[in-house]
Amino acid sequence: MIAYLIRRLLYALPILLGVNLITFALFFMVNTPDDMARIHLGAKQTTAEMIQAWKAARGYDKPLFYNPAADGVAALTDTLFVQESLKLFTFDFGLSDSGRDIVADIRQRMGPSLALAVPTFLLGLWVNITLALAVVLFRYTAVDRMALVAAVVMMSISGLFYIIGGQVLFSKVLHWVPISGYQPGVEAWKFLILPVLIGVVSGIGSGLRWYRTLFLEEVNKDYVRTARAKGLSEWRTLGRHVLRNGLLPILTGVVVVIPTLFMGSLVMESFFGIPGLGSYTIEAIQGQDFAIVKAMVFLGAVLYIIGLLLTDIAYAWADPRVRFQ
Amino acid sequence: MSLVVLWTDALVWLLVVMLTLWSRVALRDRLVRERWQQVFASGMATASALVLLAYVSIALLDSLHFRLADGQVRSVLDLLFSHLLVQTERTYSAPFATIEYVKSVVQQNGTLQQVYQPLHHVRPDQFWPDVVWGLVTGLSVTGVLWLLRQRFSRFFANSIFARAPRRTFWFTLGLIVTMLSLMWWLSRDFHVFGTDKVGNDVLYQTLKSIRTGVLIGTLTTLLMLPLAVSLGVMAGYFKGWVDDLIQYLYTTLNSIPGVLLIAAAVLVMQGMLETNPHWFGSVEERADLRLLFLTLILGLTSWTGLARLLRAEALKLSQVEYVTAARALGAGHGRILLRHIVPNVMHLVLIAVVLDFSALVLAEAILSYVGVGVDPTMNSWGNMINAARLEMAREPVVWWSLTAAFIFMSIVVLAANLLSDRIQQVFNPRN
Amino acid sequence: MMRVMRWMLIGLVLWLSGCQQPWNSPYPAGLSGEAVIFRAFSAPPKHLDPVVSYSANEWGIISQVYEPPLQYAYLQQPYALEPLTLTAMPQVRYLDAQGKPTNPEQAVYSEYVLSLRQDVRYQPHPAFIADNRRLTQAQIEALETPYDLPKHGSRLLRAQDYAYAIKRMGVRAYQSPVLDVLAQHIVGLREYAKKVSQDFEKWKENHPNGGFFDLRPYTIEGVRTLDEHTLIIRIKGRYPQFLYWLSMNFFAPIPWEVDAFYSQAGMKAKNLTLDQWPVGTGPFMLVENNPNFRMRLIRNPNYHADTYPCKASPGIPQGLLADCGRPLPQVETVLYTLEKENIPYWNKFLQGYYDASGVSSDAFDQAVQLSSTGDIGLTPAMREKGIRFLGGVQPTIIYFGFNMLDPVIGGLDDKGRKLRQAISIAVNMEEYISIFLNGRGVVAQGPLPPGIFGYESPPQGLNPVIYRWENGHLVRKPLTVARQLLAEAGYPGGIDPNTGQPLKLYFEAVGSGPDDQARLAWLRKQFAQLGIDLVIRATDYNRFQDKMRQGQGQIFMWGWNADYPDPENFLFLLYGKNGVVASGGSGVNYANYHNPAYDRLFEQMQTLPNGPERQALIQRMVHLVQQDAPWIFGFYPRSLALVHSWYHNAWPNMMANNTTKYLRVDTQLRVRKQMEWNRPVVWVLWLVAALLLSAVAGGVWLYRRRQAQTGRAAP
Amino acid sequence: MAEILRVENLSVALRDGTEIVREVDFTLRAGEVFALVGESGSGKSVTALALMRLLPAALRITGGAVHLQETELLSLPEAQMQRVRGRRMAMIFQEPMTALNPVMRVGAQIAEVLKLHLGLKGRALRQRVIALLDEVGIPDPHIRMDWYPHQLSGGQRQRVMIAMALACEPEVLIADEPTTALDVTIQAQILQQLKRLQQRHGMAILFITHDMGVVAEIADRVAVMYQGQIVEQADTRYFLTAPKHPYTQRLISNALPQKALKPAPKNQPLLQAKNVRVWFAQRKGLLQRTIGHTKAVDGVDLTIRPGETVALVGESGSGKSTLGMAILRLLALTEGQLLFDETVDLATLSERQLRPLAQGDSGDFSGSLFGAQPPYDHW
Repeated sequence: MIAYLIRRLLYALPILLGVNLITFALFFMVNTPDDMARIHLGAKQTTAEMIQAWKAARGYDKPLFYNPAADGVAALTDTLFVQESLKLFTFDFGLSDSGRDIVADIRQRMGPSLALAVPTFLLGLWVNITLALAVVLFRYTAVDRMALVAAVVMMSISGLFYIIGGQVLFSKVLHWVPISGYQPGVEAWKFLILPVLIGVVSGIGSGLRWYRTLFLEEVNKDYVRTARAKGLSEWRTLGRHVLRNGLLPILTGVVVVIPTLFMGSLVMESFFGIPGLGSYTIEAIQGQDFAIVKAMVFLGAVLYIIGLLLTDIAYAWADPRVRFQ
Repeated sequence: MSLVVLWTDALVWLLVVMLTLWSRVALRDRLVRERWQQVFASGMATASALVLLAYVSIALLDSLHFRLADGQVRSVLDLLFSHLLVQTERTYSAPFATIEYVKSVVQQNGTLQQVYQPLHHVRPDQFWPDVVWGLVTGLSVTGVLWLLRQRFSRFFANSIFARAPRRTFWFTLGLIVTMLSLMWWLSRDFHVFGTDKVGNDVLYQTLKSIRTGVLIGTLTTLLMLPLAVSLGVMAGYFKGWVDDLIQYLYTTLNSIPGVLLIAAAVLVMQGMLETNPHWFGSVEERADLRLLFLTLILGLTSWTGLARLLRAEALKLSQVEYVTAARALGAGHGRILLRHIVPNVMHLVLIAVVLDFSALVLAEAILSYVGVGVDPTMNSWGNMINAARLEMAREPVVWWSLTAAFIFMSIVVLAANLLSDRIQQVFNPRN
Repeated sequence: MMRVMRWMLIGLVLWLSGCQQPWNSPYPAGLSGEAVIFRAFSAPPKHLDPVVSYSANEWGIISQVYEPPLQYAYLQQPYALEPLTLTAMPQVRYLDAQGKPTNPEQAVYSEYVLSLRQDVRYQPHPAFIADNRRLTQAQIEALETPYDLPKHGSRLLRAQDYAYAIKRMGVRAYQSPVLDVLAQHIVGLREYAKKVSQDFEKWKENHPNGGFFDLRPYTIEGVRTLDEHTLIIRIKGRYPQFLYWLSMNFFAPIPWEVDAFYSQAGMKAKNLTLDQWPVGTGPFMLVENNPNFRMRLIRNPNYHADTYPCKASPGIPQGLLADCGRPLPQVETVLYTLEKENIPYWNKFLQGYYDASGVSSDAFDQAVQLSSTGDIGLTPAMREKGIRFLGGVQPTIIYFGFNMLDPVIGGLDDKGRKLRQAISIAVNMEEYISIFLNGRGVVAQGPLPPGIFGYESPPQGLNPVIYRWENGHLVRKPLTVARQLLAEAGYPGGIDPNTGQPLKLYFEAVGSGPDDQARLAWLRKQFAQLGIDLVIRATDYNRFQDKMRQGQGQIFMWGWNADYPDPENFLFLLYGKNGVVASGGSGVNYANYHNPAYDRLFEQMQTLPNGPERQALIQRMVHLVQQDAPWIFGFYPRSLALVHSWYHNAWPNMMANNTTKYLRVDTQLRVRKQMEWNRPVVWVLWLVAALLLSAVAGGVWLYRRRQAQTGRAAP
Repeated sequence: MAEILRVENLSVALRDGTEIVREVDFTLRAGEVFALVGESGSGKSVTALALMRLLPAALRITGGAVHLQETELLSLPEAQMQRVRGRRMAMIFQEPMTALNPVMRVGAQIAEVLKLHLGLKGRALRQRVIALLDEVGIPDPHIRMDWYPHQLSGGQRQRVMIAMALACEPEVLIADEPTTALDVTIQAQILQQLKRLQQRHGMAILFITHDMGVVAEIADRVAVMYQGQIVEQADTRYFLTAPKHPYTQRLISNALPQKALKPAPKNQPLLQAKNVRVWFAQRKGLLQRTIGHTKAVDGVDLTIRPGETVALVGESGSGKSTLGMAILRLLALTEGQLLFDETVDLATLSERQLRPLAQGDSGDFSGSLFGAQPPYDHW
């Protein structure tokens, strides 16, 4: 088991290297370091010396992949890519292009991100599973058909509609919650309630449909009939037997997401002004702060890989038939 | 007047030709044909397919461009709705309104006054005549088709609609045709969905957005499919180092947060377009190229999901008896892949295609919000929603752009979803 | 279970009845009742270090903390400077090459003598305690803000602190954006910068972990301190605009202790830097800085004697003088909240959670209405809320530039000029202002905006190429004139004789916001009136700047915001030596306009004091560019801010940044209004709850019914 | 003997009205085994499910009555019917592989019935589960009760099912082809077990099967179902010796072996497998070192002549399939020779060289040889 995990983790290294390669290639194709310098120094009165100083301060004055000025191996290692990539692997994200420490920023922003993402995730999971079980309980009846149609209709609506509509209705018209913003600590619930609600509601359509299919598949299996033959009521059959087995395939899709919750939600955070990592990333893209973008991409990749690993572990834990070979 | 072929035009027509050929070949197989007939035995599926067909037809009409004498590039759809291009107002007006939405200062009798200015291109007295004409045209076209159905009876008997519920078929067809004709007639004398900030007709924008949506949905899939199918199936079938390599590739791509990857790629693309201005001669061509690249990027980043699915399926199939049997009987890898594996995963591909279509239409809106969507000069639902965000904050609210985009977008996504549901139901080997 | 329910119910009732503040208040309870100003910032300020900071949103904050020697008088028009930390305006001495006093005409150097007030103290800060400059790693690790340290000190402002700030500017690695500009003026700054930058690089190699790089031993030839209260700055030649520089934050004092404090190893990784935590002598101090979320200024207890002005220029409402003589600042706290999107910002303003707001063009007709005389007034809905508006023309010009180096559109010959003139007539800026700005702009007649010396309003200043004066109104020349000019330029009907096709011109567009599409469509329509096909080349800001620097663009839209209210700051945008291509990318003359006659006049005008002589020169220059039309002189934007009834003393002084200290809020009124405007609609909540409950009940009923079913098929 | 279960005119139909079971009548007496016989599709299982009211959604009961002692089951509300199932009437299903919940420990699955109907808890519950497992012949029941179904063999799983069904000492046990899916040796054990348990608990068993051998061994009385109807009911003795209905006669005569054994042909061997070994490496640790081998096929000799069918018999997991795959070169041989036509050694040919041979290969290829087990899909 331990050996298996270590092997998986080692396998992550080439993936992360590949991720870095793609990020660097893409971003330096977009912007030369000169461009970045100009953005960050502002438009007025920017001189060549200032640009040079800016690049030197961030190590952007080295060539990207191949340094013809250095000899031997150094030609490949004394490059922007190798130097910056290696730093990432030690989780030393350095300073953002505007000079703030990225790790400190991430630490500051992960709180709000998690405060939004975790309740949305858990509540969404709970709501979707409950609804799906309820629908399966009334399967092949009018309730089921109506729920299915409703789910498809809800799926067909762009998430942006939910957000815009929710803000107008609950904040502007009904005055229930603040339109946007955030407060650290306990007061945060006031700001989170609407985005969480919208996050959950916009996810119901696809969630309900997907879980319903999974549960329906389980409901027709032999062991469910056994459970019924034992005298279990329909509700308990679903709750005790179908749910556990139906959750197995759900695990694959769900566990992999858990670590990436950390990254926050790009759109939600921006719309609701929640100072999390999602809006951090968007700001970095829009402001073309490469240092942040590469850090976030790297972090995202690491979390994704952890998610895959967790999925394996969760599977082994939840399904006694699966053991690591 | 000369034909202008934009890149995406060429591709989308190529897609149509390929689909037609493929369906003719595929439907020759009785089993396949029966499967499809079974799909459309459901009224819901038939209606959905007709709706999708209507969208695709509008997109195709909008993908046939001409250069007019005055040098403007226009599509057939533009020509059909040419009146909407001319009938622009000054600023916002509500659907079917006769006056502008906001007051403006005008000089009247020597003094400046604040009034609701009348719209230029609205004739309120024409409402009922337009409705009548719309109904008459729509119903008569449907009627003529219905009368001609005997002529097409052979076509019907063999087509995939052979077992479609006739009443649903004709009702949906009639409804679509009538709605379109009503829209056309009314749009001559009214702004059916109002006008936007600079007085352009919203109905026209919405209709033009159909092409963008459909193209993103279909072309992306077209570009993604070969990659997803070949890599996914190969990984699952060959296993070993081929599998390792392909898995490495898609795990790496997958582990980059999607929006970041797309955003970066779009920015690269913009840079490329900037440094190569000779690739395009006009605004339309530029926007078109950008759309093409966007679909390319979406295709390159979205193949991983399907590939993963296909890999798992191919892995299962390669263990299945008849594949083993084929191998035991000495069939080569290529032959097994083409004859035994690929046909047996096609239902997955199909479902993925239809579902992806709706997902991509939705994704376009989000991408436009992040600022990496289609060209801002291009009509698209994403751009409309994006603009509508500001309009929703107004008091009184300017709701029609959002509503128009919402209606048109939801209908197509809904149709695609319902159809994919049905396909899944019929093609799923478990049922 | 029941008990939990009961407690929840009791809690809910308490919460509903408690009602210290509305449900949708984004602030902690009770805060609205304190002397707090609520503001928003749309993007995190990147730099709060005055040596780098150069953008409006950053200055909005640090100007409340730092005090440069001079400030703009709050209620004076036109813009005028007054001493801030000085006892009087700086004295100027003119010197010859040997440093002897001479008359202004023969001056080789000029010297500015600054005498400091002796009652100016720094805000309390740990840096002034020597122990705090020798912290252990563990101590630093435990810090979230510098104010977490228990002991805070302060000291008097010294002339050396100003000198220290100028020395910091010289260190290349600190990236001061104005170093190269000021090095042209301050004697010895360039040489000093070279030396100190080299030393710094060397020092950095030996101190990879950071540390204090002490600038005190260095000297700049042109910057001297006579004693603790007198600073002398020597500049090359005559440069009257230098006084304006002394009001900018680049000249804010930096105590060396603070530099030493923040330079301690480990501070940077905690984001504890001068760039994040400013330390100044101003009315406020920054005690909370989370640029990702919120910033908080509180009153500086050591702030020197400063009172509300008792004089206002004519034309400024005398009601603003009600607080005359009161000590400043008048509020305890300024709370800045990050608000990235326009929509929530505007809505929160309407709900009373922000004290002031701009007016986006989309909110415009909701807020503002043009009165019968064409003046701007508020809509009844706004007036009912007691909202007032403040507005004024900004010292800014937005223009459409033509690249004069372009073979088609450029050139000083007749062909290019007439083409440009034709386009200038066709592009209807009045329409642009009315559609996209809701009238919040004034059509520009030349490069100088109102409020700047040398500006002349029509009919005197009218641009004769484009406008006529009829019956006391500006009238744009008809399109026929434009078409005539176009034909004369060699493109009859807009057809390019070389291709036989419509003339194709290129517009370099930036950005892809929701509004841009409409804007670009409008622009194409304007060109189409002449039969010209305008091709939009949209790109990002980088690529755009790149193109501009290489002189590759054809037509572009850009703007210029005054650094200081002097005509030189605008006219140099068309000075030949400032050509962006000619200067290798550092100039700001993006049109690459180069007219020797204009350049000669500019050089003469530059050093003259404001007066009739200068006025005449400027008139000639403006006339020249009106004829050459290197720009479509777009418009001068009009700023428009809305403020609530409880917000007092706000006045749009476009140059002054440190105006927060003058403001006052009526907190009781604010609390009352917030309550009144934000009553939650509660019955809908009950309705939703009832619906949910009935859905659950329906489910239970259905299940019960099924549990009661028998095995026989229903008949 | 007392009547425990009386089924009167029971009919089951599809939603569209097609009748699957038509007016079935029979009674079950205390302490007897009543066999319901018929080929697949005759409606036996549907009848059983109808008694339990566990019909799939597509089917419904259209008429008749089911009396369990004095209770009429069909008119009970569902809630009360749940108290009958597992408590008074229990059921065992055909497929022991799928009839147990794969993610629940077997002990817990048994305990569930006890908790539900008898309200047992804690130690008493555990003891009862162990006793039940012990009673059905599971060794080390205190350990096995914490096992998952997949860790048990097919026979053991069926025993668990039986234990579950017996847990509340029901009056009626319905066994729906409980032994069909099992190996012959285990079949017999299970049958004996059932018989013994029935005698001990004195319950009535409704035994559903298509296997005449099983009927002979276990049933007291037999009813034959054909196309949804009971065509004959009799005591087992009379039934086997003097069937009356033509269908029954056919059924009984088919059950006996008909064909004589074929003599072996004496040709040249077509395929000779000599000392075939197929070993799979067991890998372990970070570096995936091989630490041992699973010897799936270890030194097998086999000769097949033209026109000959060689049957390879053995328990599952004995290596039959592996050998077959190895001969077809679908698996690599660890050691050994495969002589085709006495000349070509298949073991040394490349895949391309193999192909022409494969085209003409007369090798036996039986579908059931290959149990597909997709490996667990990781990334």
